[in-house]
Amino acid sequence: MSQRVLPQKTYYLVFAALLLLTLVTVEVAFFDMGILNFSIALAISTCKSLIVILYFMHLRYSSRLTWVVAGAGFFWLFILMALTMSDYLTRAWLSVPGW
Amino acid sequence: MRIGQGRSRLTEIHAVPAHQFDDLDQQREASSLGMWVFLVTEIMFFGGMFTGYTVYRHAYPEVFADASRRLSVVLGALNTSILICSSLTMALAVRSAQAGKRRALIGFLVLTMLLGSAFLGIKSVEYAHKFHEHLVPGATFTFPGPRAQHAELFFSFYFAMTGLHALHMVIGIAILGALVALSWRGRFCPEDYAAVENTGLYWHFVDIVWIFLFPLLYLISRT
Amino acid sequence: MRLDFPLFPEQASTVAGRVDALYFFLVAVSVVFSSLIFMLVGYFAVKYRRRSDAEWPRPILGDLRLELLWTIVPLGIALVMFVWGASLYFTISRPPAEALEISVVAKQWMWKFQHPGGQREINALHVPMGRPVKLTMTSEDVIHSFFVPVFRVKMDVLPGRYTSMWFEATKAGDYHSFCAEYCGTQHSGMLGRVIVLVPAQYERWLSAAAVGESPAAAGARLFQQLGCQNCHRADSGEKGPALDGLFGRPVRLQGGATVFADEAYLRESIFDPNAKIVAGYRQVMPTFRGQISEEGLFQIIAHIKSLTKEETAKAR
Amino acid sequence: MRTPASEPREHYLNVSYGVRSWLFTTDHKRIALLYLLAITFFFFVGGAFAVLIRLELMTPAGDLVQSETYNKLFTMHGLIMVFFFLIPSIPAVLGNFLVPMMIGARDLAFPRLNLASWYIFIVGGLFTMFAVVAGGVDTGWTFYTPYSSTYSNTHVVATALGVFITGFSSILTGLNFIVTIHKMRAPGLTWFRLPLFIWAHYATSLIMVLGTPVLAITIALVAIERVLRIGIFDPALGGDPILFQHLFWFYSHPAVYIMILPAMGVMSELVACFSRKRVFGYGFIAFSSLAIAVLGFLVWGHHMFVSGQSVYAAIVFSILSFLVAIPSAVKVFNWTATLYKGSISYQTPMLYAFGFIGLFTVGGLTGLFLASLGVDVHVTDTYFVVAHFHYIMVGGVVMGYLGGIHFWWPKISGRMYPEGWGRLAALVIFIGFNLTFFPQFLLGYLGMPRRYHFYPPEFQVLNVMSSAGASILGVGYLIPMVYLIWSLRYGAVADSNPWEAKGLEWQTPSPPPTQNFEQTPVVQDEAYAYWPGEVEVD
Repeated sequence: MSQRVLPQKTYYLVFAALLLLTLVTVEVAFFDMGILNFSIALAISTCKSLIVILYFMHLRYSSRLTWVVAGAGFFWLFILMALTMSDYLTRAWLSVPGW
Repeated sequence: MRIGQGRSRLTEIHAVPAHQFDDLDQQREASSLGMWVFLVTEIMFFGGMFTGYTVYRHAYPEVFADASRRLSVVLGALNTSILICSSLTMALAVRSAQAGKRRALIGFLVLTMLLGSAFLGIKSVEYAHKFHEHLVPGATFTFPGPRAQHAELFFSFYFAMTGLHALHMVIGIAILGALVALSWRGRFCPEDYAAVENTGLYWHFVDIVWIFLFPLLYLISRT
Repeated sequence: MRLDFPLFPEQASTVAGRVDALYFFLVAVSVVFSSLIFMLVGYFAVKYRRRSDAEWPRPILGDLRLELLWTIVPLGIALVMFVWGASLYFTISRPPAEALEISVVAKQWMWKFQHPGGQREINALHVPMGRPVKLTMTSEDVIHSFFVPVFRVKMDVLPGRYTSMWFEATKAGDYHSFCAEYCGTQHSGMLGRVIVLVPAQYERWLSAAAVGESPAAAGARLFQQLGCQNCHRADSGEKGPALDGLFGRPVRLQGGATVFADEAYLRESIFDPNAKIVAGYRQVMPTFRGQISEEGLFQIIAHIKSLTKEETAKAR
Repeated sequence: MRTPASEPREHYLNVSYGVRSWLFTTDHKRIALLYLLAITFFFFVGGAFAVLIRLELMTPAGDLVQSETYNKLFTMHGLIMVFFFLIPSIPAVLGNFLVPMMIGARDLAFPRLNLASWYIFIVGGLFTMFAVVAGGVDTGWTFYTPYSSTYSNTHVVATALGVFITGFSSILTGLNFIVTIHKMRAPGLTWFRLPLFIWAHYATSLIMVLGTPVLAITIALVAIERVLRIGIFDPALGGDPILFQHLFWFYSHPAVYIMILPAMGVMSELVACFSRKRVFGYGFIAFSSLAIAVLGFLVWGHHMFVSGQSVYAAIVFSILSFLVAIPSAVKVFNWTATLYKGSISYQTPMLYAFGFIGLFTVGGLTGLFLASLGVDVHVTDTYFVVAHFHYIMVGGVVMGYLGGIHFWWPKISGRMYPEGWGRLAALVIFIGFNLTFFPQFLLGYLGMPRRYHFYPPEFQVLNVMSSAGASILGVGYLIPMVYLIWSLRYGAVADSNPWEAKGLEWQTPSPPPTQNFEQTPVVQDEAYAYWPGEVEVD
């Protein structure tokens, strides 16, 4: 737990950034950019959650152990998704001649 | 002055660690670590559904985009903003607890509860719309076009994911209510406010889940 | 109780010997390692048994060289096993091009087979010796798994999807086939026979079991009945792509992607026509899900395949 | 410092009496005993199902029970043994009792949460037992869709709820251990002075925390799909049954390591104590536990080599599966090397340790057959798999559990068990086990599929051998049950350290006081300081 009291200004800045990013992500969705739409939406969500974790949840001021714990959560989620998708993304390969 | 004295007396009383801990620092670190580990389990809990969503969105991209357009982007964005506001008030509540400002703490906690309830209110309006439009998976589900089944999958995930998220909100609001009662009785002080801090972590986590749910469900394609 | 029981299954396919070879390699490695461990534990346990209660041996911290040795040696052996197993798996997963194609529909609790000549069988499968056989399989309900121990091959049979397996029998005989994926009450009753016949006997069996209509012919009839030819003709223009020469070729899709026209693609295009639109065409085809049985679908696909064969023959 | 037996000394067992003092206790030692009672009950329920299964398989025809019943028997045997015995066995009983004591703490970090875990476990157990009593469930413990979600006519939802709820008990136990091991260690107890039992429990807790939630949500989705008739995993409704298998095995393969890692932790303690040797290659054993915990999450696809999964994904999963075998091999080699130039005594716990090393070696090596793609195609879903995982789970986990129970019984109960009976039981179990499960390897390679109610007659002899072994094994398990209960009253009184073992738990009286230690111990030495000169523990 962080004992450090952050200035109120930090919280308001984070808040403003979050609202702004929400606006951007909604706006972007109305333009057709193919696969980019998905990537941008995901990137914005990642940014938003990062600043929530770092400032609202005080991870930035927490011990290294807390960093490791938080990182492990996302890493294991990545394992679950990546290995599952490794099946779905390569299923059609075998029937392709030459593979 | 009287309140201040009361608080300092209370501080002395409850600034005693539980029997298994040597001191307050150890207790504080343990409870914070415990909360973070709990949040990791929550990531994996939602993670199973995010994985399922990813698999089917990859399999049926056009249908998912079509189905997604049936959700109200206005209500979704409004709810996102409300949840962000509630995260701000929650963060400020924790800050007030850190600083020992009891009245501000209670105020921010109540505000957080109100914002959380507003979110759930809007969510239930959305659910009602879906119900009227026969977009609730099950026997009554109807979706135009030949690929209704895959649209039903989208709505299955929509309801499962937002439903689980809403359940977390309900639990969060209940915990906030308990915190309000406890802080009313002066239970928290700058040396011991772990419950507030941990509830804050939980609330922000629920916010983060929504930060991902919103674009994945509402914003697949709006063109 | 039969006392002349076997301890090892017969080998009756081309891959059986290769699977057994890897199996014996694994057994050998296992025997070597487990005897090493058992002998060391036994030897130490006797040699260093406690002789007096006051005995406190000198500590040994460990030995980096030993640790490296028993990390790297097993790793090396494991990699050999991996490469060997993976290459075998590729062989088992990729049917030869000229295989005899038999369609399999599983349901609780029976196996239905149809041969290219139209012969149908239930819970028994007659195959020729010395010729690769490819099974294209699907299920009408839950997951099953087709397993022929003497061939050393097995593949799950899934509802809503095609899976395939192949074998080339090397020994005539009457063998068991099992359902290997638990599928409900009569799971153990989904026992079947695989009868391997020498080619001459097989020909005799084929003519004895003949029904007159091949799956391709039945498929052509279904094709007519369902009105497929209204759009899918060589001269149908914009309505639908022609199907002659489609099977086994790459297809360009809307959006630039390319798919390979195999059974799975045809199945999807019939049951979920809007999933993949061929470049230059519109979403007009309705779904035929619910209107065609799994067996009927196999027949239509056989018909579409036969169009390709005619095409190839004409080109020659 | 010995307390004469005649002088009543206050300890955790006699500090208070009455049912309430147990049901509302927050003492980790008492909660461990609550778990011991609960899992012993489940062990014998699951065992009874196993007895019926083996009886049925004596003859090729399905003559003892009907197919419906047989399918319920193996399903409930698997469910109860996996979720209600094997997963909680060592962590929730021995781990609960010993983790705080081994690190010199007064209790776990969250004692009330610990009690809550037990109640959650019991509630989950009640749901499952309700399903059993109400008519059972026949999906197989793996709940494969669409059979479980659409076709089965049995009590799938109640069972799924039971498993879902029990999962949270596991999660909370893991969370409690992780925080305790991080934050509650006695002064001087650095990470590399921790007993390997603690490292193993830390690794197991990681898996519990990271894997169990995925199982919970997956099982919940199956239940929802079944109740609401939606098609998340049912291809008839647009879903994909393979996705269920991915999500299920993401947890259920690592769950094997939840079970085996604590048994490996017990092994390290036993081998060190009964050969009076520092564990050979401490660091390698410690890190191999973590390596197993991490790599264990990357191999689940080897359950699906013939499922219709992509061939390329199968190849990735195959090589990763071979990699996870390495740290297990490293452990076995290090235990063997620990015996070298030791002073080895053959007391009961050590006999179990010998048994574990032997059976785990066989179980581990036969795992390589299943990781090898080409051979797995033939042996998957046959009795080969059944034999393999029983060598790991019964030959490994149950041997480790019984060895640990015997080793710490004096500490837990304050009494010694009868040594002669102990050795006899260990021998009977070892013989019965091998006779039961070794023939199943042969049956599997012959091609007998698992979960078969009746089978072709040429498989009968091997099945009869297996059933005969099972009857010996069953007797073997009853013997400790009897003499351990007997010893509570008639056993010799144990002193604080009957095995002359190292480790903080042996420095406090048997049974320990509620606070575990009179004073918080200060650690100045490594975990296995078995060497001359410092024999005496004050």
